[in-house]
Amino acid sequence: MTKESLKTFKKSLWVFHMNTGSCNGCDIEIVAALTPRYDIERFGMMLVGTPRHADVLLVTGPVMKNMEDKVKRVYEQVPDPKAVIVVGNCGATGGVFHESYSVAGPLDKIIPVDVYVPGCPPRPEAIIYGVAKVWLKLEEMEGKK
Amino acid sequence: MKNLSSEEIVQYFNDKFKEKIKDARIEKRSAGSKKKEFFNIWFKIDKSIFKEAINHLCEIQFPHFAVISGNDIGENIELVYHFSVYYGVRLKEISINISVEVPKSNLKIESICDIIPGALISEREIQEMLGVTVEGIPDNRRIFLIGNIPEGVYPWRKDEKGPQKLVRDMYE
Amino acid sequence: MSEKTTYTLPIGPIHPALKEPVAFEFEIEGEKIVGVDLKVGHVHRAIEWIGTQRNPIQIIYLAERICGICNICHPLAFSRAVENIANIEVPERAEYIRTIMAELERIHSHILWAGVAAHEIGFDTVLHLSWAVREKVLDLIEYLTGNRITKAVFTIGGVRRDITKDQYPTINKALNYYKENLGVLVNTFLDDKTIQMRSKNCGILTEEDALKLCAVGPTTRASGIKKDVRVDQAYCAYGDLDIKVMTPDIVTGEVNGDVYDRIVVRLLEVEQSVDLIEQCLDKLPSGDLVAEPKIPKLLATLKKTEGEGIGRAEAPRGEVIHYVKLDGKNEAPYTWKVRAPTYNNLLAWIPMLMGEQIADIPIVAASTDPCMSCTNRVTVIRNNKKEILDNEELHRLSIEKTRRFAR
Amino acid sequence: MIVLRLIKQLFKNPFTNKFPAKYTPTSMTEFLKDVEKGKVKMIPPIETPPQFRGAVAYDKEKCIGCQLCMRICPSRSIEFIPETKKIKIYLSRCTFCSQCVEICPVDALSMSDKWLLADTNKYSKNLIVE
Repeated sequence: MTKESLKTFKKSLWVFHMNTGSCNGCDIEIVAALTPRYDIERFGMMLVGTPRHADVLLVTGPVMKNMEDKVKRVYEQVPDPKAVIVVGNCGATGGVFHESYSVAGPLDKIIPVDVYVPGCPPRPEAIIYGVAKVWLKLEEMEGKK
Repeated sequence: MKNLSSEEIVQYFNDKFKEKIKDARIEKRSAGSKKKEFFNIWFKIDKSIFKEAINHLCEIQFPHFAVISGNDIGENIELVYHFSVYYGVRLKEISINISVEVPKSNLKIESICDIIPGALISEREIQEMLGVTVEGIPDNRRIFLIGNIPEGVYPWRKDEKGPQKLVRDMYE
Repeated sequence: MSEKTTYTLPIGPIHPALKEPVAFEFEIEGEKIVGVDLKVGHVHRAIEWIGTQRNPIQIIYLAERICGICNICHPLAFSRAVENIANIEVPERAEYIRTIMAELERIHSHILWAGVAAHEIGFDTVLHLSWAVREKVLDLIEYLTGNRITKAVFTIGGVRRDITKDQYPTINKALNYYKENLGVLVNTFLDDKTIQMRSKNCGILTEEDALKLCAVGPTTRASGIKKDVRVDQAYCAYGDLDIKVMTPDIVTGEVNGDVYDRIVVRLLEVEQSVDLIEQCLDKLPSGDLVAEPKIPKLLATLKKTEGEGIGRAEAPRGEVIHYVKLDGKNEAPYTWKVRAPTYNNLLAWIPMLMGEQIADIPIVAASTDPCMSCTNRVTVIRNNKKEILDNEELHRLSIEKTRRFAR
Repeated sequence: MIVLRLIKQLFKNPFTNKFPAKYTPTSMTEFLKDVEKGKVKMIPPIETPPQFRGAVAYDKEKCIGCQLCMRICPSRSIEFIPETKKIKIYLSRCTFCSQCVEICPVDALSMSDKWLLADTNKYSKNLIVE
């Protein structure tokens, strides 16, 4: 193995997608990123069914009050090194739901967030670009080790 | 029974319930370039004949029940039941909206689940959103608000029982 | 085995759709479901309440985000309700453009659903096939409105974007693409042995149940009830168009009300939508786009208006109805009530799921198109020991059943 | 039948748009640095149509501070700065509906086609338009 490749994040990124109350707009764009037109799976990324297999937590939607503890629990279940992406503006800041009585707050008040993908919903390629940014972070963490 | 026009439906109700129908209004709208028309009927009825009126409506045709909406109008709470009849016939559908007022001192309304079982979710919703007690409801658990907001707060109310104090400012 | 014991099996609650996220609690007897209970409301976003804090123009964009997939029908129903109250006449051209947008959305939503349904029975090839076909309509939507998903073309009293003559070639190209390529999809779904085996006689909803439980949309039409707002009521341009209710007997000659029939209805509707868009483009009248182009003036008028009204529209999943009350004092509506289609289809799940096997849960639940499958997490309680069955496991069970059939 | 389709597939261009690179780069950090320097080229994303709704662009000179855009913004993403009588738009709150663009009486706002906005800070400079 060359020194160069040591710097790369060695695993394929596996992603756990969690919906905390979004309108489905972002969710279908995430699925669209997996399907032939954008095909994110060519980078070895895939959606997995449980957080314990995942490297990246992908969250969509504002966090509802009764999803608050579930998000925390899922975040703790993701093994280190991990990263969190928020897709869509309502997860980042509340967006159109900003004065709702059942929203617990933007995601970064609840768990640490690494990358924000603004858009309502973002195009699939914007999500791919967001994943690339997460890649940077994971590589950085790998480099420090 | 043959298909009634919207005037005939209003007449049909007026004949049966007379002054218990407080108000009946036909809203006529049209759309498209051929200006085809459609009708919405709005009834305001007295609480005492509520169940009977629904039964009476079922005699025209088994209606499609849409939803119950609720208004908090000060002393009373107004519940609006949305139905439609004559669906399936090209451009003949008529929407019927029956509103009934319930005083806040005695927030009770009869359940219509025995006539239209599909009304269950909507009745559970008005129970928790407005604090109206639906008598004879087959299932009286909360539905949308479990875990989100405490009991005793009714989001559709405009008075002190509203959810205003639960709002968090997200933009600090 | 004389004594039968039943077990409880909760599914959910992470369900992404609208305000109807749902958790099921099943009572099972071996593999057979004998009892179903529903829990909804985990992702209740209080949209109706937020609406009473904002002005009608802001609500349009809020209504769009009730559901990311049916984001044409909600603003449409809301603006129709407000137009009915304030007596605003929508220009003819705007009515036609609204119709075109609504039908484009139906195409994209039904094809999306077809992919999800195929995924639920473990037929992932078809998922990718149908989503690849779907991209074309998204491109068209983006070309016409500027956004892929949330179109933001509606406003009270009209539409915000025109369809001009020089856009026709692109639209026609996309429609022709669908005429050519839908055949592949339809053949895959209707003739494939595996799909037939999994979907025929599965999740049956009888006509009586559909009527009593007030089901809407393709769910009720597959059971033989002719209920379609586009046909029943002259809204937008539908009064001028040649349209009929799609029921499964057009293709199969009989109505069973099973999952297969629901697939048939949806595919028929996609074909119908392509046809409707062409009719609209032919007849597209000239004229204004909006009744009142100055938004501050419109808001001032609405502030003075008093009254209540309803607006209805046919979403891909069924009828949407919005009730709005304006009090004539505030800019924000006094009351706003939204009824999304899945709201009424929830109860229809119970008779559908009764007597089916656990492996059929995903496809039956998905067959009403509850915006997404709600089978995220399953706990099976066997002999007082909790075994967690997750989404994957349930999905695997479903795939295994397909494989058994395929053999 | 299926063989025919397979043979056809061989000669067709793949349907996938290979953004940002055909294969996983050896190091994503290096790759993005190289792109910035112009050494390698990203495969471009699918083209946006005309009138695409991307990030809002703001012409500060034209703005007269009438605050109409704030009144109709559905997500309160526009902030008014009283000292300068100008506005500040937070893209991480925006819903990209372009209603503010339409209501602006002096055309100070417009929709750009910038949409690759992912960032590590939601209030970073890239995501605030002023």
